[in-house]
Amino acid sequence: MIAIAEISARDLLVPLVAAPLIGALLCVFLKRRASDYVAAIFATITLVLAAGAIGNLFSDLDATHRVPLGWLVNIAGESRPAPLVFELSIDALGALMLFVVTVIGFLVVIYSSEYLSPRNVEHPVANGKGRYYAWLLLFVGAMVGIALAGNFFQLFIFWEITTLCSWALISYYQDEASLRAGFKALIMTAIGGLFFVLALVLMYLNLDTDPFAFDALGRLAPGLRSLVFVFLLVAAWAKAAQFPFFTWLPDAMAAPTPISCYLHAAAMVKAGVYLIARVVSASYGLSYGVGLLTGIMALATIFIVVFLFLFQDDLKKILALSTISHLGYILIGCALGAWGSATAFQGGLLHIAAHGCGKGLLFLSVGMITYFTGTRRISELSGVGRRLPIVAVGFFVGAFTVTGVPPLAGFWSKFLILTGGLELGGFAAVIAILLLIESMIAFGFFLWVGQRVFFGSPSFDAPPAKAVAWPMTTAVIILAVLCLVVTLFALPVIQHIPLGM
Amino acid sequence: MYPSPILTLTLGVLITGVAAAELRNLAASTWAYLVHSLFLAGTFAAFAIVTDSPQLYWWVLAAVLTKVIFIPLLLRWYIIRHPATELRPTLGLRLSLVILSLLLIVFFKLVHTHMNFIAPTEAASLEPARSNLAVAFTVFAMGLYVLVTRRDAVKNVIGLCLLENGAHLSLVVLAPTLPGTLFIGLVTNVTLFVWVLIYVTSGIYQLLGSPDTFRLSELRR
Amino acid sequence: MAVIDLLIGALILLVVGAAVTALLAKRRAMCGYVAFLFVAVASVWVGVAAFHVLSTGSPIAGAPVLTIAPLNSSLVFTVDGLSAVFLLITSLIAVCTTLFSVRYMLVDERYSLVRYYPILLLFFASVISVVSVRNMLFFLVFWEFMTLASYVLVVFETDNADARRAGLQYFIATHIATGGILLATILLYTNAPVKSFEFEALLESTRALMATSPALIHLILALFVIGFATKAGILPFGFWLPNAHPVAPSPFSAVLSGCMVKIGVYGVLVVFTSLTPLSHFTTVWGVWIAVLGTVSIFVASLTALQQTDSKRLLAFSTIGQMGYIWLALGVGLALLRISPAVAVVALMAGLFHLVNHACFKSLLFLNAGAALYRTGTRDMDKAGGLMRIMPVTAVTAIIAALAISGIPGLNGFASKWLIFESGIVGGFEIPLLVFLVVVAIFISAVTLAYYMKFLGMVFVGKLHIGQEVERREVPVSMLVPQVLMAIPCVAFGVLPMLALKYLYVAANGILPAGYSPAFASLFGSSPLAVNLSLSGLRSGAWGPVAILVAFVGCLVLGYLISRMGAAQTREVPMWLCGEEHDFSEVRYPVHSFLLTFNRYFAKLYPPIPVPRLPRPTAILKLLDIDRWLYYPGLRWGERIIRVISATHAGFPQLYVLWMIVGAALAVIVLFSMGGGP
Amino acid sequence: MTFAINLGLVLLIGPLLAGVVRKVVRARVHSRKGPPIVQPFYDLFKLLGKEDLQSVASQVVQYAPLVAFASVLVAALLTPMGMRAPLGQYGDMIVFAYFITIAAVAVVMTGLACSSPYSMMGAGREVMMHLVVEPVLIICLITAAIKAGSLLMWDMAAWNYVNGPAISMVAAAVALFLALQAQVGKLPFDIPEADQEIMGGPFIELSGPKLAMFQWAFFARQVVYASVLAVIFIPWGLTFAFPWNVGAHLLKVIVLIVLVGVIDVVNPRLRIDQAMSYFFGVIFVALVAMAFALIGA
Repeated sequence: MIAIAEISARDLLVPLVAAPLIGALLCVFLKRRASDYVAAIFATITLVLAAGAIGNLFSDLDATHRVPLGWLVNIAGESRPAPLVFELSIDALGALMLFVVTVIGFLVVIYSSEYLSPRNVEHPVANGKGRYYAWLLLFVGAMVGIALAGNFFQLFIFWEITTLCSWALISYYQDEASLRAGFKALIMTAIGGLFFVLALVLMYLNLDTDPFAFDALGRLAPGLRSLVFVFLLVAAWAKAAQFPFFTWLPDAMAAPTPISCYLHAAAMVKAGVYLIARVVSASYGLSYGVGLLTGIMALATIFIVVFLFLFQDDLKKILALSTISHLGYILIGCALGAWGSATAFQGGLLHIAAHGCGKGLLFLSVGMITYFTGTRRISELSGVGRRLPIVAVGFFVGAFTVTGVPPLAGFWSKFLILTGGLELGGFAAVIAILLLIESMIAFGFFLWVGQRVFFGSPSFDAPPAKAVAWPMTTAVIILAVLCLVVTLFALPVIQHIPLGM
Repeated sequence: MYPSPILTLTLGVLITGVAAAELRNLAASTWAYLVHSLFLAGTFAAFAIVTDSPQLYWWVLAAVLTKVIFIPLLLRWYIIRHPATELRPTLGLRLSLVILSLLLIVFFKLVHTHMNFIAPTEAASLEPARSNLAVAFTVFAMGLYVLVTRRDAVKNVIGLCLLENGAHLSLVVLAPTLPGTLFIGLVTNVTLFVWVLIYVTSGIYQLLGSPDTFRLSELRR
Repeated sequence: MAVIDLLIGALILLVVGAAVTALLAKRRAMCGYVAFLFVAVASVWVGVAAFHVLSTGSPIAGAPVLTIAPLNSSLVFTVDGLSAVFLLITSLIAVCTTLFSVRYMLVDERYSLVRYYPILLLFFASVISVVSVRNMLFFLVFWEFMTLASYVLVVFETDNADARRAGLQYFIATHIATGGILLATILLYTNAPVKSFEFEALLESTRALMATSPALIHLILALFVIGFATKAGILPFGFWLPNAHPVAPSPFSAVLSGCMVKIGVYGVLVVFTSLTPLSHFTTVWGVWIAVLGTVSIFVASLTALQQTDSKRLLAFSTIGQMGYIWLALGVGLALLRISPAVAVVALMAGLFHLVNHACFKSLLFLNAGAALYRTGTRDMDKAGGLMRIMPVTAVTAIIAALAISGIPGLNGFASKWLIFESGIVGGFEIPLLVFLVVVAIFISAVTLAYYMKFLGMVFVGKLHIGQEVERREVPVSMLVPQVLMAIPCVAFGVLPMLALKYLYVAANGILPAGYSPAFASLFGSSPLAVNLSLSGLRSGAWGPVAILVAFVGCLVLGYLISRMGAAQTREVPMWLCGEEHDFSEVRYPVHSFLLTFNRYFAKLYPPIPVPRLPRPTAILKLLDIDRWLYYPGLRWGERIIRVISATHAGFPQLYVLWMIVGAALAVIVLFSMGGGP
Repeated sequence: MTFAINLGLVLLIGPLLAGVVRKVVRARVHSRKGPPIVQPFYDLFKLLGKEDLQSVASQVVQYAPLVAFASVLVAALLTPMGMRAPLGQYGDMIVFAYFITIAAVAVVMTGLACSSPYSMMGAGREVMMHLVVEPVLIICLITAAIKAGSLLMWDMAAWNYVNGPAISMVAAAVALFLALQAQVGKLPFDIPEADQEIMGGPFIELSGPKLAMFQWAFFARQVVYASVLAVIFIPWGLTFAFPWNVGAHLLKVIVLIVLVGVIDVVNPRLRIDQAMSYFFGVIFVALVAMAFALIGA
């Protein structure tokens, strides 16, 4: 028998990817309650394995654990060695991503067990849960695959699986709006994926050894390096819903809210920024220009979103827009990282976790509102806090987290980005100050929305059967606590993520 | 062109093929196909004797089993449950016969002349393989012709079988060393394929009230 | 056990208390008492620690509690003289207001107490933490957490639209201000020779920047001053204050006015003494601070004169009194380089007024709260003459009101007197200060005027309340805090040297060593009288004991004279020129009181227009990329696809035909490429 | 002894001066004989023996007259009257200004406590007058303090005596004299009491000893205000030996109060807004004086 202590992080990686996929397969064949339990069990297994892997990593955070799996067919002939394309690896950056996708994935699965029920006022769901969980767990598996991908090629494969899953999940309700939205998301992210392919091809053609390794960009000629980076950036923009590809994300709010939470707060969109973070982390010699492009586009996105806030009456769409802008924050962290500021880069990475928790919390809270009231229009809601105090706490904690009120997690990430920007000076300082301004505006807006929705006299009667909502309540509470403490254990990990210079 | 047992057999293959294609009574057509298959098996056997390759006997056995016995049986299974007359094809009988004959002659001539272009191997350019290969292609073309012009699903199946037969005949010429087991696999595959098609056709009939393949697009609605 | 552990223990106690009260929130009374218990113990511990520092004069520091390596920052709790002053007032206010809350918060059962006591306790914890860190990062964290907690309490009555609006305004305004402070801090940090957020490191950064880019230093100091002014309610940045203070539950209004706004003052003191070396920047910004303070004094007090809502009046008064404190600090900072003696006295005067204001303003809010508790209204027109039924409340209110208006013998006079003295003497060096002091003295009379109005309308006079109001004093648990807070008002008034002795330690602690003159050379050696010597000569005197003795003597003389004729007393009805009216018909309305005077200053504090956000739909259309790029593109794609799909009719023959055509084409192509025979 | 002199001056000379003004100034202007000079004392003693009518049972009304009386006396003790004030080393000019304010506070509180619309109106007027008049006193005193470099009133007086008249001091003296009329509650500024319209304003409900104490306090206050003007801004005669300096001071006070009396007699009452506009002007004059002092003139 193997003692627990002897299990290294490497041993856990394959089961970690496999567990959600097996769960997904099982769920296809299951009906309501059974699928609840199976999904919950496999989500838990994933979470435990992830915790084990991350915990193991803590002994040496600078290390990278690799599990090579297979080689690509060598189409280029005998003149050069075949590149390794299937390998699972875990390092600090992967662990950060793994943490976000597994923890929030787990909570979303738990939350969904009650959300998708006939009691849901907005969308009563009687069957089809097996399909739901199957796709969701497949998604979790794909995200785990992204987090554990050892090179660009494998990252791309899991990346496209997430695209597929997002299509299925967004269209889950199969009404006009959700089908359209799912298709839109599929098309736009797939087009982004094409640029990823282009980047991969360019890398393969121009590098003799390890063309898909994360540090491949650094080995390219400078001009080509910028080109490949821009291709990857376009892919990331599409995935992370950045300008000019952001339009699919607000539409994708037709999805069930836990899905919105997972896809549009924690997982799928984060894949895009994770890619850029990977590139910035592993590559050296990124030019000033590509950083400028990343930064300016992210800034443009952020301010477009601020503008769009003014026209929104739909709670979920507000969260979607906010998500877009926060991914912009992370990209700006990466851009400043590309310019050489380790502080801002760490801030951007921390924001992955902080925003994951905060926005996830917001989505889950809003989901509970729609679950009980059947509406998510701000103008139709008031006094929700009186009826659903936990939801109110969740919403406000989430809002304060993403808008950066200390001591919640968002403050630290924004603080680090700001510090990094001001350290660099020049245009970076301008970006940082603009971010601060945006942060203030968003804060004011969220506070206004929160007051409008949660304060005042209740717009609906007391929710029936509060007791059944415990899975949702639990998820909200756990995330709210995470919002407070995530910095404490994310920051030590993030410190060990290198910045390619 | 000189008479030889093989060529005679292949001529039989052609003529019975035309009959199978053009007969409007499906039962008759099936019988014609049976005979056609017999000729085909005979051709295989003849080649086996000529080239002295024992594995071709397995081919003969497989061809007889599937093409002569199973496929006609399957067709018959269908025909006794459904109308025995073919749906009116796109072309009239006479016109169709003329066109088909012209097609066969032109195609045979074309392939026979330009054999180097199609099968640039030493063996294929020599008689009787040369004529035989031309016949195989002609049968193939005949199958295609049937597929394109016939509306009736059963006739389409027969057309498909003709097409397959052409292909199999060409195999004898081009790859006589192909292991017998592999050929058995091929023809069994075709049998299964026909079985599926018959099954589907039956389903189509139940759904639409006719085996008209032109109406298959209605299934999309 | 080290003294600092008391402070840390108190913080832990408050956090634990927050958890415990959160669990007990359903049982309203018990929750209150438990909260009080926690706060009382924590306050005593904090008070002991603070008093220890003030009496020994040496700061105490603990071990690092938390370290954030990427930012070179560790959380160390440190109490120096300045912190100790703030800790003491915080403890006093915490104890009094929590006790007051117990009964006060029982009334309205619509609101769950889970949003009150736990947050209140966390608020106190954050205030204590803010003033006892010497690291700007943690200062900011605790600072904003304090804002967060106070926001929750300001909007406690969520059904009240005014409260919602005020809370929104408050949090947004202060959050933006904090953003400015954050920016300034990071600007200093990025230029620091040693990258750290410790005050010492930032001080070095300022020193370095002063030589290289004075403009940047001015920017940083402006951000700091504006940020802290916003919190301190200094106009024009503290516009949120008169809206937010009245709508909070009264005990928390007391905390806001008594405690939280003071932390803004702490911030400014920290910036100019711990983060900035003594330089001409201190002088320039000292003058600006004094000007800001005077603007607040002037505008807020004259606006307070126009109020009819008792708590709103008190809120404006808070701004005014904060203005006094800022004036004093400004004078002190402006003169720090020029005339240490005056500067030290001015700083002490500011701190003294701060302490005094904490006492009497909290007390006044508690008084107003007690009146509100009893009568259910804050409108001074609707209730009056409460002294008849609430004697203790009324007497404490009179003490507080007279103290804040600066009636000699009470603490407000002592501190104002010091402010005026130092300002006038400081005016010998910087003449502008004299004009500011003149404004301050003028407004001192205005303060008196509106407190006369407050007292006259609410407490003294003929009883004037609705039928439903219960005619008795508020419960004892609400009286004790009022009496407790009235004690320092009188004690520091009679014996100002008592307070000055400790404030000297505080002021001395934030100045460079050996900078300030000896205590005795500034204030004389008599413990009973303040004999001020500012510019070497004796420049002012205030001997409360002697003068009060004389005053009492004169009172006795007057009493004897008035009894000379042994006049008899007789009850008569009010004389209304011989007509008979019901009292409520002829009661003089609050609005009319001082109307003529108020007309001169009616426009002084215009209502802030709520910004109507324009909705530029044109830009929205431009940003709708879907509309002008993706959907048209998609339509074109669809058109092409439709053409292609026409070739797929759905029956197999056609596909075969296509195959044949394709094969034929392929053959022809291959043939023509020369591969043919 | 200084205690006795100061108290005696304000308690005895105050009513007597009022009698003088009535007899010598007002009656002369009215072309009538007028009451005896000691008539104010008769009035006071008469009031002390009269019934005390109470319409509002309020502690404030009970004690306010005494507080007013005592605070004026303390202010008198803080004022140098030809020599160092008895409490001079315990209180400077700011203490003085605040103590003299307490009397007004007592009036206002009385007015408010009585709750009669007349008394409250009177109280409001009192506050408003106080708001515009008191700054003049303060600014003038600050002017003197700036010149003298000290806030102790005797030091100011001494400085002015030694260093002679300065422009700023003269201007301040003028401003203060303009304010004196209102400070002592004489026409055209007796707006808070305004017997003819609001029947004594804050005092409408008072009778007997309470009214007496207020009246006595105001008689005394006249002397205090006049003394400040006389001793600080008109410093001649300060160094005379003991009886003479007091005599000179008394002379100056009498002249000032008679002047005030003359103005009182020949003017009609102003409206409160007119009075305030007027005093904003006076405040401006005082500020100019202070500005002069700051530039050393």
